[in-house]
Amino acid sequence: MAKVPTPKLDELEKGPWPSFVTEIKKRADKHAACSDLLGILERSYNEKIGHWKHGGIVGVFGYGGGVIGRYCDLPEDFPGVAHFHTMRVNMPAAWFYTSEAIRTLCDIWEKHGSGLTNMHGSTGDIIFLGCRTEDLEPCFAELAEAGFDLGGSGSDLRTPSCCCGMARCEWACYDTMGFCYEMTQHFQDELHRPAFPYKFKIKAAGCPNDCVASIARADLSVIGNWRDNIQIDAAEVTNYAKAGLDIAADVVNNCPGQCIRWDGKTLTIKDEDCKHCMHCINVMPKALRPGKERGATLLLGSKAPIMEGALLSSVLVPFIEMEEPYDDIKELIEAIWEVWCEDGKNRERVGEFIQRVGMGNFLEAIGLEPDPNMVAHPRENPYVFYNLNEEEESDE
Amino acid sequence: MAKVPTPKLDELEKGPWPSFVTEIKKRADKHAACSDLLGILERSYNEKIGHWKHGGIVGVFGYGGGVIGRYCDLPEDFPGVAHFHTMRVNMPAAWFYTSEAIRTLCDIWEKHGSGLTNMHGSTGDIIFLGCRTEDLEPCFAELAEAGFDLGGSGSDLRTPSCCCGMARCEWACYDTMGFCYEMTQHFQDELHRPAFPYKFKIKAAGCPNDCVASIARADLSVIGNWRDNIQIDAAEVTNYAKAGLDIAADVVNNCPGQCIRWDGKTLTIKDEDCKHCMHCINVMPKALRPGKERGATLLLGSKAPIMEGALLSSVLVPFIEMEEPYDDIKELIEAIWEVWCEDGKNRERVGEFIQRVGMGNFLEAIGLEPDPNMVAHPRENPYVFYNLNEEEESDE
Amino acid sequence: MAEAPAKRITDIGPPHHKKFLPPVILNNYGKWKYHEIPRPGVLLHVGETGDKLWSVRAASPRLIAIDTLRWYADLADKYAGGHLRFTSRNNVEFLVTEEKNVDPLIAELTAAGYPVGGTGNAISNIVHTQGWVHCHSAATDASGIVKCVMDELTPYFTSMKLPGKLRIALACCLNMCGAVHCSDIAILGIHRHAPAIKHDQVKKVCEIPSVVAACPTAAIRPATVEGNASVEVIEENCMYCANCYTVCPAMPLNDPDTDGVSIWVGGKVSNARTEPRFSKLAIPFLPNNPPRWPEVTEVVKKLVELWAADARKYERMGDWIERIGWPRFFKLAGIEFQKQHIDDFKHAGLTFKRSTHIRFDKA
Amino acid sequence: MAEAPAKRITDIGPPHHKKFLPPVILNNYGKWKYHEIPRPGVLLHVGETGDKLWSVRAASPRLIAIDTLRWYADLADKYAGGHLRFTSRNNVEFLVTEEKNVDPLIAELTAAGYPVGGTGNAISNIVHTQGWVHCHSAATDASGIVKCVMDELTPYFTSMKLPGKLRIALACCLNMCGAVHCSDIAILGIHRHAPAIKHDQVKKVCEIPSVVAACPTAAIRPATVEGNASVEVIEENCMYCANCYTVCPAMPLNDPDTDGVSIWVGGKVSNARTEPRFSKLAIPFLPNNPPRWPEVTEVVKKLVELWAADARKYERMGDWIERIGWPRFFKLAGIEFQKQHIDDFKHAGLTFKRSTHIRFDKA
Ligand code: SRM
Ligand code: SRM
Ligand code: SRM
Ligand code: SRM
Ligand code: SF4
Ligand code: SF4
Ligand code: SF4
Ligand code: SF4
Ligand code: SF4
Ligand code: SF4
Ligand code: SF4
Ligand code: SF4
Repeated sequence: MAKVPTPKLDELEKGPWPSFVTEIKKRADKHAACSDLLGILERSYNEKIGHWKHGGIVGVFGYGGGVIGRYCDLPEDFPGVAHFHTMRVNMPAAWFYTSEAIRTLCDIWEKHGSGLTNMHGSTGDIIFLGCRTEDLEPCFAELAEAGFDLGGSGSDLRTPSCCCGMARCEWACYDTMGFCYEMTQHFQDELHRPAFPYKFKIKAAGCPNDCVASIARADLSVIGNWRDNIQIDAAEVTNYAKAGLDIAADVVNNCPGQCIRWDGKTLTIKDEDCKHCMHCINVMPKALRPGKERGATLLLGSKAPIMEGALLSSVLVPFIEMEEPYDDIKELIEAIWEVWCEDGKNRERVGEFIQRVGMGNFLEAIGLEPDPNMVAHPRENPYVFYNLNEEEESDE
Repeated sequence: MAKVPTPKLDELEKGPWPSFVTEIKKRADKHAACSDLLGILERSYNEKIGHWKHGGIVGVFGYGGGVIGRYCDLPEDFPGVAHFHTMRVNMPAAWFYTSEAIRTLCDIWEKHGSGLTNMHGSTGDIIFLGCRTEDLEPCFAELAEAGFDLGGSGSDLRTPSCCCGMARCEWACYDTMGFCYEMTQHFQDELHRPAFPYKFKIKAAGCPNDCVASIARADLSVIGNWRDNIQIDAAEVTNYAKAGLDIAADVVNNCPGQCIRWDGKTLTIKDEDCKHCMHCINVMPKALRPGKERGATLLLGSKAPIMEGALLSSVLVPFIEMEEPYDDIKELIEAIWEVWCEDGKNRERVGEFIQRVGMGNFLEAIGLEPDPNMVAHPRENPYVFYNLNEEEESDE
Repeated sequence: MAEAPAKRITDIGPPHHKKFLPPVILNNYGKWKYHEIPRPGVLLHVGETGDKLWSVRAASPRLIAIDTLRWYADLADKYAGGHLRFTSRNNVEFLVTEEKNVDPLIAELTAAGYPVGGTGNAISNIVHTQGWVHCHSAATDASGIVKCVMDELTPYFTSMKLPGKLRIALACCLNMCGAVHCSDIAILGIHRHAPAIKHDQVKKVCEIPSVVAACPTAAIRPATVEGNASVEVIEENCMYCANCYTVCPAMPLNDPDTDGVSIWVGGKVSNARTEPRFSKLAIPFLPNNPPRWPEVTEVVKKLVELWAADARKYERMGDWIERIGWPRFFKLAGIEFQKQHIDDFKHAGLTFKRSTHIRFDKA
Repeated sequence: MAEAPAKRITDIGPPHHKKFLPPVILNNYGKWKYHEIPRPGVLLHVGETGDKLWSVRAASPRLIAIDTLRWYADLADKYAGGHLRFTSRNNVEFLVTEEKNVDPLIAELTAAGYPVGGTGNAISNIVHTQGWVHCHSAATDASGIVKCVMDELTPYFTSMKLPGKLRIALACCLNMCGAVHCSDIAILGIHRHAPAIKHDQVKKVCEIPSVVAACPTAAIRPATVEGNASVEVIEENCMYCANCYTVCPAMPLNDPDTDGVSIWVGGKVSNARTEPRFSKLAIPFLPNNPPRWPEVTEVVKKLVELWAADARKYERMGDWIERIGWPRFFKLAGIEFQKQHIDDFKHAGLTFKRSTHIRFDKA
């Protein structure tokens, strides 16, 4: 229990949804951090303000990322949370575990910290919530012994994440988990030792449903796609229709490519007009499947609002085949990093960087040709740059 | 004829479209300005460059606008166009003339200038093309005698213009010509004596077809609209269907409000979903007409690209009844001018000004309430201003 | 300026339009019932009373001599009770109340080289500007290109066989006099070199702070050059808009070798079906090739015919492109997609493709 | 930082996932054929071979004690061959290969207070952040509001009766950890006062040029205050984003009276049917009213039910609003449209209504 009464927090144990307060209470008798967390949180609930101090540079030896330092501003009243750092532990791809792995993590975290976790953080890491400075290094050592490593924080590559893809989904157009793992391993140095202008996130989704929200929150969004024709199982189409699916209303009318026809008997798709939105496949998973020539669309630059306003990732490579060990993608990523590290400003995400230097210039710098699929539409303003002097020179 | 051979320009007398070269040639023997215009233009055609100098402040007494000064850079070679100013003569609303009025204008312009015109300039004025400085004032005096006045130029109210509206169109939702005339007369001082941060244009279209392109090129776009139901003549609908109009394909499927139904016999419109796009009415002018509660939508701020990029006008007042003498609109215009003149930067159009100070602040300043019809959608970025200090103060 | 004459009439505004309206209009003002287009170039408006008005629309080069204007007046007297008007796209219209006058009027106009048309689903006159005829700022001529392009497109003016209206406009520099930025096809004069600065004159003829403030991309800064208080232009930040030249004559951009035109497509103004929208860049540069600008006429004609062949009924150029998608438009038009097509001004990010809604070329 | 131990293992990355995958997945990896949702919270995936996998999804508060994690492990052993996973929205999933285990597992989860659901056309878990539990930057709590809102919405988690998926997310400050900005409904903590500057500390703990550069609206400039090298904030240019605070601890914005939450609607991430899009501001401010935030829960529930009642099948919140139009949305939701709703940041002009496509309230 908390050392102080927590009438406000107790209110949050009511209701059908599982309660984080209950979770903290489960540990309140076992770890001072947990009882003091209840105390300080109750105080926040009374005062309507947080009680955590700004940042604090702590970490494990040789790494620049993976730990978020946190101290409370009432250490006398709540010494248990005087230090309350978090460790970001790199999760296994798509968050698959065995009970054994879970227990291993629990044992380590019981020994070295509060025993509270986030499963998982918004970037995808296992969050060990509440660690004292002196426990960081031993905890890290035991994690490493057990085969776990830290994730990213600060201006580094952040922990890549992915949807369950081929492991548990019939629509995965490439091996999201294999790709995620390979990137994470290949860029270990970039992940642990911040050397970028700002953070860089990679998220991998197996198809345009984008179940890891990669297009909204990854500097590099890798979204599975196919470039041939949707596979149709005519018999299953009939079954859906018989089972009562209103194919005209539910499928045809919702197709953004306006390319599906259904005459009551046969469903045909004009695939060159298909926008690969997934809707028809989503509605009839037994009858329709992505094509066989599969790969991914690479998109670049999404991020949260600060400072130039939020961005969605935009198309960089309309289609790429996804073959281990993904050397072409690694090279592309490295080319992007090189240009961005060279010319990016401090705390400038790659999406903002591109807007500042211009997509055309950026493409030139990373060695990609402009493609009309990169734009929703060509420019509307007539402010077009030329480099006639240079062009003439290079003509010589 | 031109004093020099014009082989290049002569090429432009070929072909089915009427030729401006032919027009100039019609006068080449009659006025030195015209033969020298041919000469200097031929030179431009050879050299691929214009031969006019930058600006020049000339005008008529007491006016700051209405004349564009123009001198050529080859006065020795082409003395006829050494001075080649234009006078912007305010056209009658919607460009209606009698043959007599046309002849009057021709006579005056023959006497005082080159005899070349633009019927009309892009803002709508009658353009007298090619006047010497010393002819400006006498020409102006004769025009005034004949009942004509100059239009705008510089940082003033520009000559308001309008579609033919009620004079020749069944869809006019208000009297565009009457409105245009009234504004022009009421704001004579603002039209002739530049006192704004930059130009201000008013264009009046009778319905959302916007036949004067007001939404693209008027600081204030006044576009006719109705707020009740489209008038349907069921018999005429049947006639269109009988005559072969494919109402489902041509009308229903193109309705952006998705609010028309056609069962093969009866056409019904769910008017609360109608977006007032005009399409159905355009296709079936005998059967459908705008409603009876007519007025206009006021939109603000369109302009050409320089400098912040082109703008389209955006909704300021979703619907207003249009009643002579339009006092409410005059007041609104004056309120806009007041705020803009107070805080606008030099050469800042009102549309750019609004973007700089914020639409919300602008509305407060001119005394209009925010309305969801003013936006395509609410803001996406979380950069929201509050003025709690002020609010608290004003609460006291 | 001349000295003020003793008794001056000023601030009278234009004549009241009612003085110029024909009786049929005065009687049916606000009471028209419907219209028809009995033949290309002729609008028949019918009033509630049954009154009829035939408006006959003829092409105009816009730049017209008073000789032609007087001839118009004569035609108006002969066929239209002395009544005529001009349209918002600079065509002339004769307001005829007697049906029998329609055909002879058309015959006379046509014979004189003024085609009749521009109504309904047609290409109307090209809205345009001054060019080398009058403006100091022009990166290309206006009337000349218009003549050449319309020579090619006259058949689409005199008929009504297109899927919808198609509006072409031309502006000779980025000031874009006219609604060029919202046209189905826009022809726009452009420079491609930074201003040549006459350093000895800047201080004399320009206000340096205004010049600096005039640059949309902040490419200009004050500088002392060869002892003169002047400005310098950071060339890689200059996109040749010529706004500096507008406020400062000592910074001209005109250049015979690098000036030319760009082609923009897919804009519209009307609210019919889809909302008004800006034109987008199709071709970044075509050379100034007077007197007939063959590259420009060819491409405009090609674009018109591409659209005419593939668009659905009522589908404006931009609606058609939206439907087929920009990648396919570029492919069909045979236009290479280049760096210049990708926006890099203020709102650039919003024009990027922010989804996987991609159409792949199927093998 | 601690001293380095003698033999350190570093840079090993996460364990390879194949070590954790159950045999049924290893055997069907990339060879799943289709799926069904036999009941809310249960996904049945069927492989080409006919193999079957039932994934049972249960709600999670995300902040979980190891006690609960160990219980999950026990459940996994008991029903799922020791295999479990977490989803991208922080639910837990048990990977069951024997159909008979499904119902008992669900019964045990439910009995323990962990509802099973979140599949298909449902409301899944709320993606959220740290709030007062851990972050210095929070303008509101995270877990607390999430608990209160989901208490109201649990019936939509455990059933599949909504028109489409509805994704809610919460972020406790404008940094927006999580994809809040593209959610059907987003709950966002906001400040409403400019930073309180501790002038005696700025110089010591912050880099003044970085602080100045950090402000999106250029509201900060260097200044000497009370003899200290510090900064000043032009208050009318400050919109309380707290980016200055992120780079400078001496500029806190937290304030018990004026902090609170804003509500955003209509964003989405998937490419299904329509393109991904940002959420838009629905309610500029609701007070922090712990422990149960009644104003927030009420409004979120109302918005969900408004949408549920009126949207067409598959229509996400934003698609629905697009169809009915924002004015009608505001009217139906009973939300007053205010100054704050109108964008006034960089791209503001593009969000204005640039057409006459207006729907009027008919009498
Ligand atoms: C823990 C976590 C929230 C959570 O509860 O899940 C988190 C917590 C913090 N984030 Fe975040 N971010 C977390 C995922 C995100 C995401 C989502 C994502 O990665 O998918 C985003 C939005 C996507 C993006 O990157 O744009 C995100 C956007 C930010 C930003 C804004 C970045 C920007 O460019 O606008 C900041 C500000 C900064 O970096 O200074 C930030 C900063 C922070 C800091 C470090 C606070 C700060 O100002 O220094 C927070 C530490 C909180 C604490 O005390 O623990 N966090 N942050 C997430 C990381 C857990 C993990 O590793 O799994
Ligand atoms: C004559 C005319 C073009 C034509 O051939 O029809 C014209 C000609 C000039 N315009 Fe224009 N504009 C003309 C209609 C327009 C329009 C269209 C309209 O009014 O509907 C526009 C676009 C709409 C708008 O206002 O944004 C237009 C946008 C400009 C601009 C850009 C303004 C801006 O805010 O971006 C400039 C630059 C300036 O004002 O310094 C400009 C400047 C000029 C100047 C005065 C050149 C200059 O830099 O000083 C041109 C004088 C040319 C000459 O030598 O005769 N003109 N100008 C049009 C006026 C005739 C008339 O009075 O009827
Ligand atoms: C005469 C004129 C108004 C004037 O006061 O001068 C006019 C007159 C009519 N317009 Fe227009 N429009 C005129 C310029 C415009 C413009 C402005 C422009 O082109 O710069 C537009 C906006 C163009 C745009 O969107 O870019 C315009 C968009 C329309 C539309 C919508 C067309 C569409 O589908 O987008 C209609 C409806 C229709 O034609 O079905 C229309 C319909 C009409 C009707 C049928 C109205 C009526 O009932 O009398 C008139 C005959 C149209 C015809 O020519 O087929 N008028 N009309 C203008 C003739 C210009 C010319 O010489 O060609
Ligand atoms: C398990 C999970 C992936 C993972 O690796 O963790 C997943 C799994 C599936 N998703 Fe998803 N999606 C998951 C997060 C997402 C997200 C991301 C998010 O919510 O942050 C999205 C994007 C949401 C958005 O647009 O804002 C997402 C958008 C979809 C869609 C598109 C829905 C739409 O109509 O917009 C589908 C298709 C469908 O459901 O018809 C889909 C379909 C599916 C299918 C049916 C795929 C399959 O064949 O197995 C899976 C079961 C869906 C279900 O729950 O009904 N999944 N799915 C995630 C479960 C999260 C949860 O606990 O609720
Ligand atoms: S993103 Fe596609 S492949 Fe990945 S889980 Fe979602 S639906 Fe399956
Ligand atoms: S994937 Fe989308 S665009 Fe393609 S056919 Fe299916 S519904 Fe249409
Ligand atoms: S804008 Fe409307 S009212 Fe005016 S002429 Fe065009 S169609 Fe007629
Ligand atoms: S005016 Fe337009 S939106 Fe209204 S019913 Fe007609 S076609 Fe539909
Ligand atoms: S577009 Fe430019 S060059 Fe042409 S008339 Fe207008 S200002 Fe002059
Ligand atoms: S031409 Fe335009 S971009 Fe170049 S310096 Fe002048 S104002 Fe700046
Ligand atoms: S959203 Fe803000 S307050 Fe919440 S965890 Fe992220 S940085 Fe901290
Ligand atoms: S809170 Fe944001 S807007 Fe205000 S001063 Fe700080 S950085 Fe600038």
